[in-house]
Amino acid sequence: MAGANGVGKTSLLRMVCGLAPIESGEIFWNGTPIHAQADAYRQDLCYLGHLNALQESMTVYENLAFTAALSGMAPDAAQTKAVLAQFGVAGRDRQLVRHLSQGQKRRVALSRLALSQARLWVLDEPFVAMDEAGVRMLADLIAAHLTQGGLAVLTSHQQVDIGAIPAQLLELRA
Amino acid sequence: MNTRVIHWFKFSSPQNFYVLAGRMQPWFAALAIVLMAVGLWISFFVAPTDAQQGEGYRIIFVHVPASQMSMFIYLVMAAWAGFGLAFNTRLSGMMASALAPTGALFAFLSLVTGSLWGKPMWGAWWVWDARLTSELILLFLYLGFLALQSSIDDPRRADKACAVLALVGVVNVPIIYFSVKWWNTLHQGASVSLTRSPTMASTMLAGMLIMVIAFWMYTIAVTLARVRNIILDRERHTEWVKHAVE
Amino acid sequence: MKKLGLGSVLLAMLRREVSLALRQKGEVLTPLVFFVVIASLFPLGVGPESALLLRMAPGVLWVSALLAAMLSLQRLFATDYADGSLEQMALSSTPLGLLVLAKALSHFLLSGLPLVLMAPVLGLQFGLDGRALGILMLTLLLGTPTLSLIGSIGAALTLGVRGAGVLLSLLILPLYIPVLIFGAGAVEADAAGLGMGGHLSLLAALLVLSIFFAPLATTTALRISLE
Amino acid sequence: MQWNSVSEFFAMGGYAFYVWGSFGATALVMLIETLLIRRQRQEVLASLRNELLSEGASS
Repeated sequence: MAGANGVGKTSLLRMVCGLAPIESGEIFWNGTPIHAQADAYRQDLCYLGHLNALQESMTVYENLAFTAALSGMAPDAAQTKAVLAQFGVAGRDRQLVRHLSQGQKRRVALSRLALSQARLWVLDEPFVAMDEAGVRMLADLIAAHLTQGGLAVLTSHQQVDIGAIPAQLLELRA
Repeated sequence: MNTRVIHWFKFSSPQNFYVLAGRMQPWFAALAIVLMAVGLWISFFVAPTDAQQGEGYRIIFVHVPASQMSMFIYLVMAAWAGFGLAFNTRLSGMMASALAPTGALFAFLSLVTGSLWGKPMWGAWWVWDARLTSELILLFLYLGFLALQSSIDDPRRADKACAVLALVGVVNVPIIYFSVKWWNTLHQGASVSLTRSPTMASTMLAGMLIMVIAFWMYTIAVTLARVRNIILDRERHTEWVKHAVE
Repeated sequence: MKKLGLGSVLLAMLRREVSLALRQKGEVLTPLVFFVVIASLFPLGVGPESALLLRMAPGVLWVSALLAAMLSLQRLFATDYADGSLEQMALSSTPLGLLVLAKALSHFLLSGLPLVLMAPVLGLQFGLDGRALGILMLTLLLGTPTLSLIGSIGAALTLGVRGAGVLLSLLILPLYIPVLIFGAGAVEADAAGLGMGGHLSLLAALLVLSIFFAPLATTTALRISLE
Repeated sequence: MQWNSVSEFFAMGGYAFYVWGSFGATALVMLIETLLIRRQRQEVLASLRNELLSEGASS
């Protein structure tokens, strides 16, 4: 999903999540409107917005374990370590989030995707503040998610190649 | 039957309601003035002097309607708010916020007239009587509503947040009233009440009733006028408002 | 990956809240100190006459506890709102109402319970006897969870709003009145030999009511704030 | 009618201040509210006209 700043990309994503009210129209998931099956829909959903949802005075592991717990999951320490290494923040799991740089925080936030079992990913500007290797890795992760039958809705300012998987570009204009 | 349903929903759009309110408002205003004139005539020239309270009892002709309105308006406001939350209609929030200032004013008037009555009857401007105290708390609830309304910039969000507050308030009002009554009887026992005159002449009752209806008409007229302002302000970017102004 | 039951999810929420608060010790201590200071101001204001203080004690201690419990309310959702955690909670598969309940419980544990434990010390300053102190603690124990629950509605309504602190107190304090009346009333009624059973059961009824209704109102308010 | 003279009517059996105070306060509040709503309406209309004028100038 692309479009100029302020055209309503974030608002649309928030509507897809069911956070923002919809003026007119309806959003369906598995053939049912999302507001009619809110709890089931949320089980399938993983949303990462502009905000990282990380508490500064908790460690990286505590943060990840907490958000996983919210969707009823309990990742063990080894698994978290491996995912963090994959995202280029290896060995930081016992550090307080406060001591990480902006880029590292973003990576920690995105590493939730690898820990989540949701089928629908809704990502707001996931490639921002990532270096080239990070973009590559994230694109591969999304590609893998799609080949496993998952679905990803994301906004981006840049064209990112996610391989041979068919993608739809929706361009919003004012 | 079906056409009637459509008819009503037509008026729930702000644009149509603006026109409808404009047409109805003068009638309610006129009714309010006429009824108030009749009510005042009865209160001063027809209703006899009270045996116990002398001429001082005449305060009930404004006190009772004001207190009743302050309570009813809160209920009506909460009903609009609940309707707005349930069906997500824009007009409901506007109606609730148009009612709130009038409700607060009536609560205030009820306190002022209550203490003007209390000074000669109880010998004090303020007594922690169950009714007066509940009325004071009701005023606090109104002020909270108005404060929340004015501190949220996005009107749609303000309407919804205020709707939640109004509903929480309406659940609490009976609890508060009951607890204040309990507290009052525990601490001082019942005192002479402004409204519980044992020998209320029928003309007194009639006068009070007419004043109550007059206050209703006043409230409706004022609310319709205010909601028209709110509609114009909120819908300022729509075509029909631009036409209406020209 | 292990699956968690609803109970463990709520426990995780509770543990997070408590450990976060304990890492910022001021959050627990400030309301407590505030409670002590407010309660100590009253004798300075009305004079040290012991009969008067004894009569005022339940009311003064209850009002002080009420104000102290309100101090930390504003932060109940504010940091989670600012960093996006609240969005994650609202979008998680755990019902938001239960998460709110866990939040309110943590607020009680961190600001209500310390007040309950501190109250007898202050009660002694006002000359309350052992029995009255016990009843005071009991009413606070029954009443402060209700304060946290009702308070959570106000905290959710004032999220990200101008002047949230003062506004919160304006919205919430009138709703606190029944708790105050029955809480302080129980101690007075017992001192007057009237029996306090009625007060205590009404306090418990308020608690049950707010357990059912407050999370409903709070989740609605939170979703409105997140729009 | 129970009033023998105008002055007796205004004296209200000694309760003049309280009775007239109550009715006066009510009348005053109603008058002020009406005036405030009228002013609010004029302000909204004025700001709408301003907006229209500036739009007309820019387009």
